[in-house]
Amino acid sequence: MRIMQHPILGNSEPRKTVKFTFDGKILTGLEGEPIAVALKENGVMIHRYTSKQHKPRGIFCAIGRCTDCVMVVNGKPNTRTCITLLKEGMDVRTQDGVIAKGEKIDGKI
Amino acid sequence: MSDTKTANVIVVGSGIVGNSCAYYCAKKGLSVIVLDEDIIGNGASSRNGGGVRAFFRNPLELPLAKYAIDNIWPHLSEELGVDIEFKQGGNFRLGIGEKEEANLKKLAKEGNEQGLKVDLMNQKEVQNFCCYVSPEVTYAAYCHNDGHANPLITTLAFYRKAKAMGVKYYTGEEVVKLATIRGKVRKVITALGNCYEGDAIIVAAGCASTKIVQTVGIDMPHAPSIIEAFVTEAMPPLFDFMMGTASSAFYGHQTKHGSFVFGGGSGFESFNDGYSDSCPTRQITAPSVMRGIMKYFPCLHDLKIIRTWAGWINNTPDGCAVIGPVDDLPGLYIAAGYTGHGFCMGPVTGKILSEVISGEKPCVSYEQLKLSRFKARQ
Amino acid sequence: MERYDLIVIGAGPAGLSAAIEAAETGMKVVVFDENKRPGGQLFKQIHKFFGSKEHKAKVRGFRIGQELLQDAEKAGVEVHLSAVVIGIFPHLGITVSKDDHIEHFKANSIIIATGASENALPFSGWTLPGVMGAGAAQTMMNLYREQPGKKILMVGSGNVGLVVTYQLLEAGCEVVGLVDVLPRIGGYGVHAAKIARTGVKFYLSHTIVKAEGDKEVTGAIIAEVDKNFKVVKGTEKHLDVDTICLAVGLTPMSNLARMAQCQMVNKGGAVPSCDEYGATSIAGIYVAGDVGGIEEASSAMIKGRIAALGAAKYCGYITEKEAAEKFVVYHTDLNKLRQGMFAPGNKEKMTCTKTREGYPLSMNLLTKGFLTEKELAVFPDCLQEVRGIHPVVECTQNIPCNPCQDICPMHCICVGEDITNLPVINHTQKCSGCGRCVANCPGQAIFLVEQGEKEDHVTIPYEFLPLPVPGEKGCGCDRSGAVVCETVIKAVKDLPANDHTVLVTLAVPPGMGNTVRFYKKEGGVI
Amino acid sequence: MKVTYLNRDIALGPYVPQEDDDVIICRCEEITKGEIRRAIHEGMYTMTEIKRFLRTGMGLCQGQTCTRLIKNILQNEMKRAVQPNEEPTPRAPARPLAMENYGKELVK
Repeated sequence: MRIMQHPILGNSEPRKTVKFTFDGKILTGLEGEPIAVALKENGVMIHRYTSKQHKPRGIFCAIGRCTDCVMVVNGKPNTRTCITLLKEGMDVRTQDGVIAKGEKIDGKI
Repeated sequence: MSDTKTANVIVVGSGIVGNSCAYYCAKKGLSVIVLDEDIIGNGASSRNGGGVRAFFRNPLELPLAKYAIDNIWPHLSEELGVDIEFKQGGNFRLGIGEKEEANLKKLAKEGNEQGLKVDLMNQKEVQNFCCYVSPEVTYAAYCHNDGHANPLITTLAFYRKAKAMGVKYYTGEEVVKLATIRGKVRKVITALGNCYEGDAIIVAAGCASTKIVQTVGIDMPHAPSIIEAFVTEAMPPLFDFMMGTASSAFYGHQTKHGSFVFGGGSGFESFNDGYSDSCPTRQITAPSVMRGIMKYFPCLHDLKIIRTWAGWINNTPDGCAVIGPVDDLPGLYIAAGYTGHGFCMGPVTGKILSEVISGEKPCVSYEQLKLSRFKARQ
Repeated sequence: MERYDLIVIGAGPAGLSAAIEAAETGMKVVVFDENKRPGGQLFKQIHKFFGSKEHKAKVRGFRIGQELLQDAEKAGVEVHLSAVVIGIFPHLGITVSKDDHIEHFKANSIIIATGASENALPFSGWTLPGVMGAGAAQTMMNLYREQPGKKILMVGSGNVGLVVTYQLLEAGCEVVGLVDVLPRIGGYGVHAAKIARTGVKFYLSHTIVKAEGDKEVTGAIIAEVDKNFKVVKGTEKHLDVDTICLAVGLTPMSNLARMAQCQMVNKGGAVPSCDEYGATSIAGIYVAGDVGGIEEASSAMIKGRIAALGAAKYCGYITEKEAAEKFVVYHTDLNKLRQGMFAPGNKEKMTCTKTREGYPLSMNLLTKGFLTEKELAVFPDCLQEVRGIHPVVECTQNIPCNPCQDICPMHCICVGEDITNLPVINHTQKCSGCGRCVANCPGQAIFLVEQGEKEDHVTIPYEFLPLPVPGEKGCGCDRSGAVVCETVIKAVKDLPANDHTVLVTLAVPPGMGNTVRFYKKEGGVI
Repeated sequence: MKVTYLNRDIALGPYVPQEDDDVIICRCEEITKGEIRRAIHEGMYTMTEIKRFLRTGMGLCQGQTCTRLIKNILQNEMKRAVQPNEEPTPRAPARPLAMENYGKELVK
């Protein structure tokens, strides 16, 4: 949930909302916030499933170090969503192993 | 100084060569001690690109490489009890332009004459074979025999198995001197003042070998150079082959893990501060190799690089390894000077030396690689 | 290749301070930082810092960050953001990745100020979404204004765990509890007291056993541990949480120093061995801030300035003598922060039982986060009967901090030369009731009390929303967060000078003035 | 870098399973505590050997999360203090970097 009023930081200033897709669904977020924050606001906790054990992962360090929150963004896998900023029309997909969830390996990159 | 430790065989160096010597000797029932100045396999064995190749091999080394690929590598995972990720996916050498085409044709002809199976492909055939190759590539040679494996795991798997069979390992134990007893090399003395004694001393210490054998008056010519490698993030499996170019701009393969390992140089490899126990990467090398890769495989451009590293290559005058006993000095065996081929040749070296030390006929002839081959020009 | 006199890696408190100091000597300085904004971790520190004036005490961390940036700009420092130093190479070569390319640089000197990263704590289920670093939670709520969760368990009671817990409460989250494997709260007592009085429960000598859930965290299981930190079977309990925050220490991020082949030593992780100026074993390479050993941001700023003196000296921009003179000044400031029971490397932290003045340390404060009135009564200026309005300073551990002394216009509070002394009330001076001490104590440990016949008045620092309004009726809470009486809001003062620490004056029944320390709305919620 | 002398004829005793062996230690490569302990018992006595044998710390985060944890496991298992210079050597790039960017050198 967004913190609209904060006792120290004051009130949230209005910011531009943008649309992006998450696994094909259209969601909205604030322009320039990390993708991970926009997803969290939309209730998305699972960013990817691991290769070996197929376990869910999400935000862990939030500063681009642990690489746990990686997703397929605009077709590029392993994109750190906690430090990649949201732009209008971004295509964000849950990563499954090293590719997007549901994607087939058809010999094309 | 502690008591002298004795064994049938003392191996200096715990890289893939040293560990394979230890393993095969132990398999013959010999007692073995392995000494390393560093931790296990921290030299070229853990820094190479994992190529297992007979194609484009110097005829001196070819019999050993072929024997290894036919008889050792395919069974190594089973033998060592660890998946060493050997994949016989072939060797794909790419060329651009007429000059390189001619070069590849010559190599293919030689390869086929040597009993390898090498196909030549024109631009269209290359595209049909692998859609990831740049259309700029006009010609390619594909050798079916070659493959690749995981050098890190293979080296440690030999160590693990040898250790389990009773081989004694001492690391952080830098050998500074060999010594003879009654005309036979028997003693190994370390920087810490420890002494080891054996019937056979195998020096398999990579670039450090020359200095070690000098202590018993053996001159082994070598010219260490630094080459770099790097690894990418993992991808779904795209291809099984070892890739390289006619111009030797880079080499590499996709690992079982999905990451790509590439190696190459910037052209300044032979110009360095001289062999030492460190080999930092240079600012200019990795980017130059990457540009080479993207020229041949443009689709890999957005693969993320995870790590780069460098390693020493122990070059000899003819670019081939020095393997076998030293003619005029009984007790001393050399397995060094691999000129970048030690990974592929390591396992077979161990087998050969274990047989020679046991007085058996070696599985493949190696005499052409003995140190005595180096003679001054007429 | 472009060459600089000094390349600073990291635009946090240490790096920026180093760059400013160096630029003032005339060096050509550039700072590279991988983040999109400068300041390092300062911009998520929304609490007021401890220390003294020279350490920017009582200023909120993010404001210190803003000040540093302005100073850097004034000093002519070049700051490159989103610029990742991907490697340090032999002979002081640095390669930076920026935008879509890399660029190579040469330096005459380098200061590595890359800070620290959060430690991990492996347990069953710790890879589930919903388990995150305390710093991650802080980043989300204080930088991006997104609640990291609704119901949160904090693991670790060091200053990070305590401060982030408080900030989670400020952000409107519920903190279900705070777990620590040690038998004592690791951070400052005043930080613990701030959250204890809101009702947060401490589970000392406890560990987290499991994060429950298949797809995300749906609960946590904690259990008691014995002296060897092994779980005592049968003590497991379930906590209803959706988020688990890990605050189990920091490790210096010394990767670049190791890449540069600096000699390393163990100091809460591998750190470069260095001299008093931060000079490493590689000539020309210096370290500053947490990368050389974990301390507070206030210390990092001074360490940055000292490393800059080293680099300026090395490059011939100042003389040995000039460096030594300034060094003495900075080192004195630094030493002031390194005193007291929480001083870095103080082995007695877990065993000491008395303050330097000889008062017994409160065991309740160390295990539950609050002092009992009995324990507090031992301290001379806390619970005695005083006529008229007066400050009650519940600061019972020797920590390096003295804004209370500087802020009081009536000179009622005295800390003295050594800033780790406990504050003492000067009874010859009369309190004016202005409340500046209450609002400016970084530990929120000062209260104004006025005892009366009909009612007592207590003025507390308050940083939660919505603010109460005069006349509002609510609950008076004691130091443990328990509701002890009804209360009416007498006054609410939100002064710009107090930077969002609001003074709330409560009317409580007579005799409760020394008991009530927090206000909750009807129903006992913040 | 000189390394400490180590006689590898070490009696660690047999590998005895522990309750928390299935807890993930290296999050990137999904290596468990049990796998690490087993590798130590098989002779991987240094952090670098463990790394090369199991891939711990070789994933996307480059060992930034698990290095300290593995150090602790190794110390506990071997009852010896692991020296700072035993930690695997950090390598460029300090953060993952796409080849097209790494290969594009800006020359001024």
